[in-house]
Amino acid sequence: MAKALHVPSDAEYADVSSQRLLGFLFFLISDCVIFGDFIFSYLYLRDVAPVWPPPGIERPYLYLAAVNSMVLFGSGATMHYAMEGIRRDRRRQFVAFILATIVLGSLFLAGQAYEYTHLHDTWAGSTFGASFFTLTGLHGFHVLIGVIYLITVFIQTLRGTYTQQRHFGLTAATLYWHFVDVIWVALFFLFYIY
Amino acid sequence: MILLGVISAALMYGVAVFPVDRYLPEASTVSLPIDWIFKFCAFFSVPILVYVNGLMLYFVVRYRHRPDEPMDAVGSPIHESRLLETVWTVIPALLLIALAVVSYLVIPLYYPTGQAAASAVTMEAIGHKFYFEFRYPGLTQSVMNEMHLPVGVPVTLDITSAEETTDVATGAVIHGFWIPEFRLKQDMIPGMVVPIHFTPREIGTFRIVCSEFCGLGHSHMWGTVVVQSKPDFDRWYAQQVQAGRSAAAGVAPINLAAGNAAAGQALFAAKCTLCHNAAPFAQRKVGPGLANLFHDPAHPRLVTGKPATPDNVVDILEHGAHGDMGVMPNMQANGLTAKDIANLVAYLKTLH
Amino acid sequence: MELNLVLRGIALIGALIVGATALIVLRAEWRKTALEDHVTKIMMVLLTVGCVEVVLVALGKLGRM
Amino acid sequence: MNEQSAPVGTVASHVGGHIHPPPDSFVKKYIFSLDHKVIAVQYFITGGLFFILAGLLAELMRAQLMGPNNHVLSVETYNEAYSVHGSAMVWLVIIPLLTGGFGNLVMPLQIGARDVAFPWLNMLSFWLFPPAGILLFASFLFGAPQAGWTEYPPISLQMPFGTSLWCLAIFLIGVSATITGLNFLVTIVKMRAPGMTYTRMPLFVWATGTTALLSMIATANLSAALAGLFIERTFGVPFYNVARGGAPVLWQHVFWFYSHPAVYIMILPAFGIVSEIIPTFVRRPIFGYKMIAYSSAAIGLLSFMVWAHHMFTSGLAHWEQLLFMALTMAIAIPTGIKIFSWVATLWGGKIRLDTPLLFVLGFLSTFTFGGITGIMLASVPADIHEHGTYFVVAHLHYVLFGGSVFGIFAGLYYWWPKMTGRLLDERLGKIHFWLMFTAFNATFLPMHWIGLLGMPRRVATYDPVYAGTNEFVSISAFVLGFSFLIFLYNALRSARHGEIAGPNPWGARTLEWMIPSPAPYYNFKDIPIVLSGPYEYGAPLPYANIRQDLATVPVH
Repeated sequence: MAKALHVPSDAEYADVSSQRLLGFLFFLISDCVIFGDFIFSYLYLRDVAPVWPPPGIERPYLYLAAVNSMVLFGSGATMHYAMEGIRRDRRRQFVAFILATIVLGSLFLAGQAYEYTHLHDTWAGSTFGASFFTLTGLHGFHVLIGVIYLITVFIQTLRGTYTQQRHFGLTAATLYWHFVDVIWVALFFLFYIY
Repeated sequence: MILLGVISAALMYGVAVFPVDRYLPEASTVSLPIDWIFKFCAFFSVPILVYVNGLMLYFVVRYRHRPDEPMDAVGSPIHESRLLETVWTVIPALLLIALAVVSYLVIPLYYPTGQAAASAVTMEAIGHKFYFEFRYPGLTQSVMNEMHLPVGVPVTLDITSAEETTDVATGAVIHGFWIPEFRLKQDMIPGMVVPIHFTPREIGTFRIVCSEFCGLGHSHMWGTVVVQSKPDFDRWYAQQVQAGRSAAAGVAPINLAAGNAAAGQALFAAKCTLCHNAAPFAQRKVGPGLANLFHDPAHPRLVTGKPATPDNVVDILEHGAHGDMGVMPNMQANGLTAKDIANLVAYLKTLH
Repeated sequence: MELNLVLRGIALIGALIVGATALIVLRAEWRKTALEDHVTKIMMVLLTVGCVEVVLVALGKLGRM
Repeated sequence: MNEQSAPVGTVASHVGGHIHPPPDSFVKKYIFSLDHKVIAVQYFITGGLFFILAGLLAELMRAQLMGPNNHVLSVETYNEAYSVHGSAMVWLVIIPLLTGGFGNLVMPLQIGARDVAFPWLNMLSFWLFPPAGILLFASFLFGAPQAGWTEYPPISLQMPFGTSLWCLAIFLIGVSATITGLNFLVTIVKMRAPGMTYTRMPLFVWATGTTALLSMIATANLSAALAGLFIERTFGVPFYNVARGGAPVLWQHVFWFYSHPAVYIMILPAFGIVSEIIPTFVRRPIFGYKMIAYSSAAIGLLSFMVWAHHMFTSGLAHWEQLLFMALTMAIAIPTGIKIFSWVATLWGGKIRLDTPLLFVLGFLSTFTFGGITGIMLASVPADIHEHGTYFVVAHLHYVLFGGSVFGIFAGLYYWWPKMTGRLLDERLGKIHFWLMFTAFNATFLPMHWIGLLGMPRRVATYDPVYAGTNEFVSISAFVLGFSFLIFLYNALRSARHGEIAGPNPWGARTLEWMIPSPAPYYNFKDIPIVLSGPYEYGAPLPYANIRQDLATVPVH
């Protein structure tokens, strides 16, 4: 029982964090592979199709997606400053920026929902729809998880779980959020530009 | 070492002179270089196998821990030898490069590239569940399961799979088109046409085997390729042209009254049981059970939507049908004659 | 078509701001060497690429309708 | 708890030094255990059960193939049997036994750690595995998959609900393997004992590390591919169905992009086991440590670039065929280096021909043969003839059975004392080996021949010209099945009658033998400090913080 109450020393915390950080990065790599698989599928199906997008399929509305991308990229920047707030022990900066991140993330999801409901194509409708909805849906799911994750670490921070020295949970959340952003860079290119 | 060398040399000689043709005829022009590559691999594999196994056994015996040696005796402390390691990296690498180069030279031989392809006859081979269809230039009808080719004439075969229906459950599948005696194989992939190129060089009848799992009938999906002399082939081709004309004019009449139920039962066992049980409707395989075909109040209509009468069953046997369970091949695909159909219907009538 | 212009304007201004921020962050992070800092650098570079995409789309140079 | 004294000096803050509290209830100790050694045993038992089930399926198949036009099984059941046999052997037997079993049992001990980096994830990985197996075998109730372990669409889209269960089962296994890979990789990178540089790691750790990387990346891809197949089957989302614009060959790409690395996931740990056993029983340093270690890494890297060699008859472009042929031949070179190095290690040793080494020699013989036929399959024109035939069936069994399964048995005989504290019976072990080795070759060698002559794979019946050979193969397969009963008897017998092993019965020098057998839950009382490589037979032990009086002499 004494073990369970053991408070790790700073050195132990650093060791465990370094393990967890590496593990978390490996998780992101394998997540990246999952996106990579569906991106490969998209490019392959596009390559074998005689015309693209398939006849009768409209592409989603470009400029809404551009604004939405901007919203998501902006949340990446705010998340970075929230993290800086913790690192420099500026609580109010942290609170302001993480709330901004959560709001921007939710806005992105709302924009995505609007786009989904106004598209004529469906998931099972065509090969374009298959790739589009699978990839953006998977990404949207990641954003949703990310928003929940951010809310969780926000509450944890308010309760004092994380400090200037010990904040691995926040580091992981930040990396995850950046990862979600960066995946969108690729998806935006593939579905709206390429 | 010397003993192993002798064994290797003997086996290598054996590989080099091995008469492949006696066991599996080399019946197409490309079969020769392909067998050569196989022999090339086998030839250089022999010393590797002999030395790995032989040295292993020799070392185990020669360097065994003998009872009179102390328990803590240890072996040679040598860790590595640059020279040896270089040798066994470089030699296999060179052999592999040689193999890659040879393979590279052979690949174009069985794909229609360059001049050879220009002079070739182009045909189509289409995989169905579970038979092969062949289309010849100038023939109005397809030839099922039995491909005829003239010896010595280059052929380009466009290989694909039939898209039977657009429905997922019964739709197209991948088959494999393999003629072992030709050493040729190409998957028959729906939505893709892949040409292969070859020239038959021996007269004879060879097997066509489906080499890619395609469903219940896969194990039985066999065809034949008949390689004939040019005059024989021309005679066969003329018959086909004639048959095509008469098919266009109308099929030979089927005399149902002359049907023999016993002959029909044998035929059913040979040709139909792969997909149909002689049991009630619900005991389906690929298609329904056929026991109460003409007397089933629950299923008064056939897959074509017509009433279950002998004439309408004949229609399905002749022309095949596309249904929600699968595809019923037509009489050419099933290899049925007009008389066979009469016998089958007579047999089906006896089932209750 | 009004809507198009409004959205393009928002996207352009937003992306320029975010892109500039990402570059500033990148510069600030550049000398740090911990594992997560390296990852942050990569992420910021890619974020900048994303902002360039959006800017070009807003200017009408890229993108498919 | 007194034994768990505070570790000393610099070691205290080392990440390998952390330890979870001792298990205090039956459930925590044996069921939801966090201890890597208990989890390893759980993998062995579960994987062993699936091995028996999948093996019975194989025997049923051979019964059907005793003669042409047999009716032991219906065509459907036969198709289901080989599909589930293949899937189960790959995903429920070989991968879990080698990675989950041996990786868990041996790797943390060999790097001098007290557990893996994330014990809780390790437990989760294991507990994803039995449900996956149950799902896979439950698919028989709903019409099991029939299109083989590769489940090529479009045929797999046309099969009953069992194929969806197959997708779910393999998806779970995929998640489990990805987590294990991630976990092991962090463990190896972060938790090695002080002084254990990468070039002082035992070769099994090299192999496990490479495997972990492959599992992590390739298996994530498999999960995505399976998700694609599942949503296409369930919701009609068009990826692979031609009629809807999909491409069946796409599945072949994404599937083999996993499944070729998976071949190395299945063989690299066996390479590792072989590299451990050979120096122990030959009593001399392994020949070419660095070449063996780096060739593992090279194989790992190259294995991601060779997947399309399974698709030479799928209508690839010519440049793709050439590229993949060249890369496939390149991967043969590091594999060859390993084999030659192992044979060279035998030179000049003091060889003790105990059962583990016997299995390793069997491995060398059969795996070399499988490697050679692999090169024949790598050459595009030769593969055109051999693809999809019994030649391939023979080749893959020479590699996966003659390679991985021989490796598994070698490892079991070798580490059994570490796992249970008791030795397996030598005489029974030797009988097991000779019977298994002979029956194995009698079963699979003739398959090369009938495959070349024209017998395709995945058929429930065949041209009667192959009847004689098939009958011989079937009888050999039954003998092969029987040989495992000897092992089963030996294993059960050892629980009561097995000789007490002591910490180091074979006189080996890697760290797992420096502690009692079976290992206590905290593994190392003090975290050892490593001073040099593990295979210096004849030199003093290269460890500090370890009891120096432990014998490194074989006890018999």
